[in-house]
Amino acid sequence: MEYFVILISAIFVNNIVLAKFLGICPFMGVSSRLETSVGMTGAVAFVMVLATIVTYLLQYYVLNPLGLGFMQTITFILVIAALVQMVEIVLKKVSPELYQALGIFLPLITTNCAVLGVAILTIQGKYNLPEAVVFSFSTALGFGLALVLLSSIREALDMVEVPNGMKGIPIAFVVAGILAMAFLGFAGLV
Amino acid sequence: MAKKESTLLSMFLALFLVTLISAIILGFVYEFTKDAIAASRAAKQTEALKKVLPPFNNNPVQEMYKKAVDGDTLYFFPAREDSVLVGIAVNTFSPKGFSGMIRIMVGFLPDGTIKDVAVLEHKETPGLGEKMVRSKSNWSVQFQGKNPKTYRLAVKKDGGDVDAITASTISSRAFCDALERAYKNLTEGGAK
Amino acid sequence: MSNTVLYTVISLSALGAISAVILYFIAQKFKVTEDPRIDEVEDVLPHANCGGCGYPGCRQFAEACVKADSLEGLFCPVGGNEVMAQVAEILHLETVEEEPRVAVIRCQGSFEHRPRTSHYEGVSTCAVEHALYTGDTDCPWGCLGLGDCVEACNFEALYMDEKTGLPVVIDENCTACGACVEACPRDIIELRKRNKKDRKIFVSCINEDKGGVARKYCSVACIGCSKCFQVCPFDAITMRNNLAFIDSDACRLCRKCVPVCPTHSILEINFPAPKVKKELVTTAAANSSGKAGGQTDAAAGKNASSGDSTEPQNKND
Amino acid sequence: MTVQKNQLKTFPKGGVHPAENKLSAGSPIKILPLPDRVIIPVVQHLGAPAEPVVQKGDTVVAGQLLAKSKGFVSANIHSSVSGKIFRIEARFDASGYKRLSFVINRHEDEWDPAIDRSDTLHEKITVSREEIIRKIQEAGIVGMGGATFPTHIKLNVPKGKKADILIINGVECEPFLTADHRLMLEKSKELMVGIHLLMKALEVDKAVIGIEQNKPDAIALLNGLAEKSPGITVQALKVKYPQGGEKQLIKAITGREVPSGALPVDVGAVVHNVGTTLAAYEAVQKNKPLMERIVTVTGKSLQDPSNFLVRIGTPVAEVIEAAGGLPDDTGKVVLGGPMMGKAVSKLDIPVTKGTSGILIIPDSEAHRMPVQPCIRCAKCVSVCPMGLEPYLLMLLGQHQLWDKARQERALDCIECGSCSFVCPADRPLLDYIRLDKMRIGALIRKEKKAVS
Amino acid sequence: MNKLLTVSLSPHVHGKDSTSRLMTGVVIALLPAWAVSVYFFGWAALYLPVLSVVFCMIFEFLIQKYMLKKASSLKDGSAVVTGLLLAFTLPSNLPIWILAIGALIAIGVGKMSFGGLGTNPFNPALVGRVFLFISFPVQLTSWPVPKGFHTSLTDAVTGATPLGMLKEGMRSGEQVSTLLKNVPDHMQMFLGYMGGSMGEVAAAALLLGFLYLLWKKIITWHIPVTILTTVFLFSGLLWLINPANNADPVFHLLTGGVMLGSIFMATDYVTSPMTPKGMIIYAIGIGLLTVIIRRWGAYPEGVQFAILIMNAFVPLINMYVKPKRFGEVKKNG
Amino acid sequence: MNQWKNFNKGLIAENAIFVQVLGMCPTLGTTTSAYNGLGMGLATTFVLVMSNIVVSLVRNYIPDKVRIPSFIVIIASFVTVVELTMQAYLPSLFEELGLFIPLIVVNCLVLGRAEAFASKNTVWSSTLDGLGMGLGFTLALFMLGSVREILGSGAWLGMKFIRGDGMLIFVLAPGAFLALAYLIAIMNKFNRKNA
Ligand SMILES: Cc1cc2nc3c(=O)[nH]c(=O)nc-3n(C[C@H](O)[C@H](O)[C@H](O)COP(=O)(O)O)c2cc1C
Ligand SMILES: Cc1cc2nc3c(=O)[nH]c(=O)nc-3n(C[C@H](O)[C@H](O)[C@H](O)COP(=O)(O)O)c2cc1C
Ligand SMILES: Cc1cc2nc3c(=O)[nH]c(=O)nc-3n(C[C@H](O)[C@H](O)[C@H](O)COP(=O)(O)O)c2cc1C
Ligand SMILES: Cc1cc2nc3c(=O)[nH]c(=O)nc-3n(C[C@H](O)[C@H](O)[C@H](O)CO)c2cc1C
Ligand code: SF4
Ligand code: SF4
Ligand code: SF4
Ligand code: SF4
Ligand code: FES
Repeated sequence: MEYFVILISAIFVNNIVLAKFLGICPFMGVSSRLETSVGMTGAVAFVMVLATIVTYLLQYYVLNPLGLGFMQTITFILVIAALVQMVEIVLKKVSPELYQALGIFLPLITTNCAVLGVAILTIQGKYNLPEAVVFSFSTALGFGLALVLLSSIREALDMVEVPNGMKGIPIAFVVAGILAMAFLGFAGLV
Repeated sequence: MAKKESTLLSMFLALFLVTLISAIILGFVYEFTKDAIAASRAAKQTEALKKVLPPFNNNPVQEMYKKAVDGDTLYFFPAREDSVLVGIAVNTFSPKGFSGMIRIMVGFLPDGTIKDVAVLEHKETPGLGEKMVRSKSNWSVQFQGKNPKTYRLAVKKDGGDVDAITASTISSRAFCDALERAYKNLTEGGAK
Repeated sequence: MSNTVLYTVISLSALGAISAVILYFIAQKFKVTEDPRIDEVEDVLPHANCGGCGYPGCRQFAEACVKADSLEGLFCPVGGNEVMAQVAEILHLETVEEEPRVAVIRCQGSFEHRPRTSHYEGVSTCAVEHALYTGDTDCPWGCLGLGDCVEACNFEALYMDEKTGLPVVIDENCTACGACVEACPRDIIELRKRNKKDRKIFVSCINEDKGGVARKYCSVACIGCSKCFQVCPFDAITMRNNLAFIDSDACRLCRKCVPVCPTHSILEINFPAPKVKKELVTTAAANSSGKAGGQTDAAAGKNASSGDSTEPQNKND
Repeated sequence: MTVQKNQLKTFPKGGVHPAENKLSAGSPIKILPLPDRVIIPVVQHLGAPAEPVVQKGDTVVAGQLLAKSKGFVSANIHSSVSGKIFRIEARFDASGYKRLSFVINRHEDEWDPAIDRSDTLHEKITVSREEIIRKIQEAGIVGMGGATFPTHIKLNVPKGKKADILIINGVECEPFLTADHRLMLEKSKELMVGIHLLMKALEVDKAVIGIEQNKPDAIALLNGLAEKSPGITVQALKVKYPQGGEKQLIKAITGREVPSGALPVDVGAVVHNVGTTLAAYEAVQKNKPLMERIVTVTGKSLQDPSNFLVRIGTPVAEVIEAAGGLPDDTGKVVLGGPMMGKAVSKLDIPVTKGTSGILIIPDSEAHRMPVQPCIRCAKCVSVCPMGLEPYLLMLLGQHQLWDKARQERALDCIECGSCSFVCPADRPLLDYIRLDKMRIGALIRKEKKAVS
Repeated sequence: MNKLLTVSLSPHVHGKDSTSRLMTGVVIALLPAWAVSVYFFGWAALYLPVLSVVFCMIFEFLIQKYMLKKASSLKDGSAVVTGLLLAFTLPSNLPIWILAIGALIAIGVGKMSFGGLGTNPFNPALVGRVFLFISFPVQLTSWPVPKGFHTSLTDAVTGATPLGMLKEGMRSGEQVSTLLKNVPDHMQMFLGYMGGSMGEVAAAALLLGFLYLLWKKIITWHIPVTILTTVFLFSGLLWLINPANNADPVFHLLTGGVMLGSIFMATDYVTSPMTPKGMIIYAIGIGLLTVIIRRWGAYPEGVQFAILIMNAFVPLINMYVKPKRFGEVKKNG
Repeated sequence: MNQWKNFNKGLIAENAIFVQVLGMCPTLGTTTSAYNGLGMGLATTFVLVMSNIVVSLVRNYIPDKVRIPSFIVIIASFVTVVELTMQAYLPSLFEELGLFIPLIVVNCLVLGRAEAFASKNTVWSSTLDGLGMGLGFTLALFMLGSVREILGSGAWLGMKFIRGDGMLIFVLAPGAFLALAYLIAIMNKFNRKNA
């Protein structure tokens, strides 16, 4: 498969949040401010690519030879959890501001289904390793795109009077819904 | 809450033990369900075979043979009743679906007439292309009893005889494409 | 036991063990030496992030407390002494007790007492109106009534009284964070000592104009006649720039000054009304004429009372 | 030199064109009958109040110094009438607050003998540069274009900077106002001398009089005179508000852009209003301090819109009386033009050095429309001559995000009001921008204090 | 004088513009296109837009009154514009109940959920239209063929829009150049003689409306002109590279919703950027996306998606594309 | 009383979806019909309860630094159990729920509860908490699934009540977001009134 096709598909057509419903919690959680959403995108991209590489190797060099396909979930998530924890520890040291900003969402990257989802999808999609890297990276970009758009819109909405009942999460979901609708326009591109 | 100190040993032990216990449990659960899973997988295939073929009493899976076409593989399942060939089911595919690959099991009678079709795998849009699945709509019934020799396997828009699923010409086209591929390869020397 | 189970056990527990070891070493290598007490202190703070302490938010205040050698000058007005005691305990420092305070509005110029002389139109903020001119009335000191203070309050301790056009403090909500004091362009709001049962006596006016001038535009202005000053047995009252000021630390709530004020400028709040019967008539009158003005302790229902029956004397110059 | 359409200059970005309504353009300057009592505040300029040098009960003559400038940015105050000082007390003035003022009961009209009251034109400039500035300072001249910034400070170009062009602001872009227009027509010769004086004071050899195209008579007249005066030219300008704004005028005439936070001299230009220029002439050549000025009294419902020569300190009510009296349906009285003028709450306040006009607005037009939601039409953005985003500054003001407003350069706003004027949703944009500016000012003061 | 003087900050005069005047201007600018539509599609094209407007106003009124409990803002006329534009993007043979759902979504989801006029990040009419497009793909893609004024709802013949024919043909592997022989010629398309939604067919009438909007200074040229230019250049480039597989640029300009979208929908104040520079970026985005979706996407037409997608970018554009400040000091370092 | 609260709060007051907005992915991804919602909800509930129990049992023996990995492994084990069992005995449902079954592991709700509650409370409280939260989650999923099925397919629990199709968008991603948005808004209103 061409890398370009993977890229377009993962960012626009099969956007991880808007079409595949993965990673919604951080999508909603950190999208109230643009700044944090950019940081989150970086963190997710980093973890996602790293996790994909490790799980890829694990799948093809440990699980498959041993016939342990059913262990996919548990091994993958263990690897991801450990990875995220490492990132967290390192980040706290290297960039305390970013650590403060991402707050509780760093540990939540562990439970960001997008990371595990991508790891599993990579295997299901039968990508080879370079493709898997491109795929996971562009998925993260897609996540970032959706996140940045949503957060910029939410910041703009902070300035206007959103009806009480709709404030916060509901209106964010409405925006996400309309975004998802608009992104359907990319259908068929690949 | 008394927090456990994070020392190398305690960390190592805790995680090691947790994984060890999990592994043991999982291993056994896997052993226990392995056969059931295999059975249900096999059941799905024979289910599909039974659906698209006239009654048979051999095991078509055992007699299965493959043919590599268009970058993928077709699987042929000859069905016999008392060693008489009563039909051949083809596990066929089309990559032209609205959202990618579609796999269909299609059963042909020995004269090439389609007995029935069953969708094995697809990613089409719920409510649109998904209607090719029998449980969702009766659309695919139209193929029953049609012989591709006379019946043009193409949607009406393209000059064929097939009524497309409304608003899902693409899926319908892919469906026809899959059937056409099965038929062509079957007649081109697949048939015995 | 089948191979699968064996492989499962080996691979998974190996993975677990490896993860544990790697994590351990990373944790060692990148150990962060953040003072854990910051978190602890932050935990006991009220998380109002109101800035009343002088820091942008609770966390910054917590950091400041941890860094400081003594808690002097560090006070969270929202949490009050209770919270500061907790903070002190965490940090093993002495608390510095602060007198509990509460906001009071030093203006009684309700619609009735201050005739309107023009009509302001534009954004409803005191700051803007203040910059433009004296306001709807000719009093350049008094409340503009557009509620910047109410807006500034994070604790719903202020509201605008529709009838008088003046803000009212709800004593029990007030944390004395000082946001309203900061917000008022006319410096009308003061933080005063709370006293027992929130009792207070103060001059509800900040007008420094000469008596004759002040009288022209407001009937309840302090005219600087010094009567209260003379009558005060504890020297709690000072006169400056035609204005009386009662020092809340020196005032012993004797209430001698209240009745002598010819313009009812001195308010007593949360005192029981001793001579209820006798005063019934005047109380009603006083109340409706906004005597209790901006000062009614609405929630408590204990209205400012009315201890004063002297009729305003017309003392024109 | 004739004016050709394609020679019209203007500033490139933004601006509006409100209905001009120059009702009093054809009415020659009349001398207002002397008031019986004048009120002369000690601050009529930008800067520190002047310090009284006379006392209650003193008798003064017109042109006598009442208060001496105190501090660097300040200006002298002179009596505009002869009479007795009745009181020195706080009186309401145009600021909306009470300010220390001299209340003088007029008696006759006796002038300081040093003042040359004749009509003769003194064209010959005999004094030195320093002398010009000194005389202007003594005369208490302040910018009469509205900002009332003491003129002598502007003439004293700071060391290291060099002005190369004097721009005379005859734009009068505000609707209704015609004081400068009439002045240019009736005092053109004096004006030319004044320009030479200012040129000499600034040591520049080039002066440009900027006049908007809707005053063709003034353009023609001054053009004729300018042809005979080396160094002076007249520049016709397209009619566009706020062309008279200093930065806009400099941009229109010279193409130079005064950087944010900088002064006009930083780009070598100094701008003076025609009224200021005339006052400079009178001060230097005739020894006359700034004690009277031309005031336009106008309004659609006013009987007799006119231009008056008014003594400083005359109560506004009397000026209105002379133009036919206050109409019954008056809803608002504005000192200055409708775009930048200040609404006042009472009419017994005095005319001061900066009062260019008195505008009477009928009640039917005096009120604002209900505020509607911003439809983000971007009209405010497109008319802002300073390239700001008024809608955003207002939102930031409403949400009290002063830091952000500062980043968005709220302080650059010249308060021209174009944004509020144009907003289809009737939003009080400028009100909030002023709030932004006030709060940012407070922030800056706080910062400065923290630093020191 | 016994009346109190009013005191307020300057300015003390106000221009003539008001929200409702602007909205009325848009409605007037839409009239020519409406007239052409009635001429080609018959009575349905007359009453469906009216109904759409009525639905929009009713929903806005009800939501405001009973859910938001705010004063009604019907007077500002924005619901009228939304209603009209919604109808204009729909086929004239649409069942009325679908129209009603569209109006509910446009007003309820697209506009009032965010707080009403001026708050919505997405174009309400397009939210309504795309919602319908995805919900009712069958009804939304059967286009009546223009027959003339006598056509009624019942005897309308459906066919494909020129873009639809193109996409369909390309799917079945035909050459674009041969396909183009079957579509109306450019002049016919310019005048509106083709299948399509009610308001989009007549480029000529829409351009007339554009001129009116420009004349009345309701919109500026930036967005429409940039979109049209981008579409023209990009599709022209593709066409030059491979004329056999791409339609000519004029075809792209005249068909589908490009005209309606660029003149009336992309220019919606609320959902477009605030500065000329920003508008141009936004418009280039719309132009590119439109052609990309038309050429490579699943749908024959891409304008509606392109505008919605770019709507989402508007806050970012507003944040980072600032007007040229007067006297900007260049910071070095 | 107190224990009842542990159970009760998860249903409405602290409902994972409507109030805490956790576990959104399966919520949106699997609720194309009421039946799927129910299935997913119950599967999650099972994992939630079991992992809560085990976590609260071992909570005192796990060092801080490996807390999350350990909890995750525990959760993952139960998920794999569900996965295998479902594959074996409910293959059709398994197919419908697809990727989302393994993703129960990362459902923020499950780990969130383990972290926030089970790691600090007794076994019995944790069980009730898990059960309450799980049932609340199931309830929400069921509601969302119902709404989407009714609007999107004109059917409920597979029973069709209109001819033809519903509003297709509700079967697709945008409709899921929109339906959830308004459900949360309504629940907010409801909760506020009750509070
Ligand atoms: C969200 C969405 C999903 C779609 N899924 C399918 C699909 O699964 N199969 C299909 O053939 N077309 C699908 N379409 C395509 C449209 O229905 C489109 O009308 C189709 O390309 C051609 O329509 P026709 O069949 O009426 O010619 C989908 C459209 C949308 C909006
Ligand atoms: C928006 C705006 C409009 C102005 N319009 C005029 C005007 O029409 N005529 C004028 O002389 N000054 C006008 N000014 C004042 C000038 O900026 C400047 O202060 C004046 O020309 C300087 O001359 P002065 O110091 O002699 O007053 C305006 C200022 C602003 C901010
Ligand atoms: C603090 C201060 C210092 C100034 N110094 C000078 C100066 O040195 N030279 C000068 O030409 N103008 C000076 N100005 C005047 C301004 O440039 C400007 O002419 C005045 O504010 C009126 O302009 P406006 O009417 O356009 O607002 C100064 C103004 C201020 C506020
Ligand atoms: C030039 C112009 C274009 C408009 N275009 C649209 C439009 O495309 N869709 C719409 O719903 N409303 C449109 N409106 C109306 C209004 O701006 C819109 O309803 C707001 O988005 C509602 O907040 C338009 C208004 C104007 C002035
Ligand atoms: S007390 Fe001050 S801030 Fe409050 S309403 Fe009065 S003037 Fe405004
Ligand atoms: S008695 Fe009243 S008026 Fe007199 S000084 Fe005291 S407070 Fe002011
Ligand atoms: S923001 Fe300031 S400078 Fe810009 S138009 Fe408004 S008032 Fe004028
Ligand atoms: S002119 Fe008014 S409505 Fe238009 S963008 Fe500016 S503030 Fe908003
Ligand atoms: S369930 Fe929380 S991120 Fe997916």
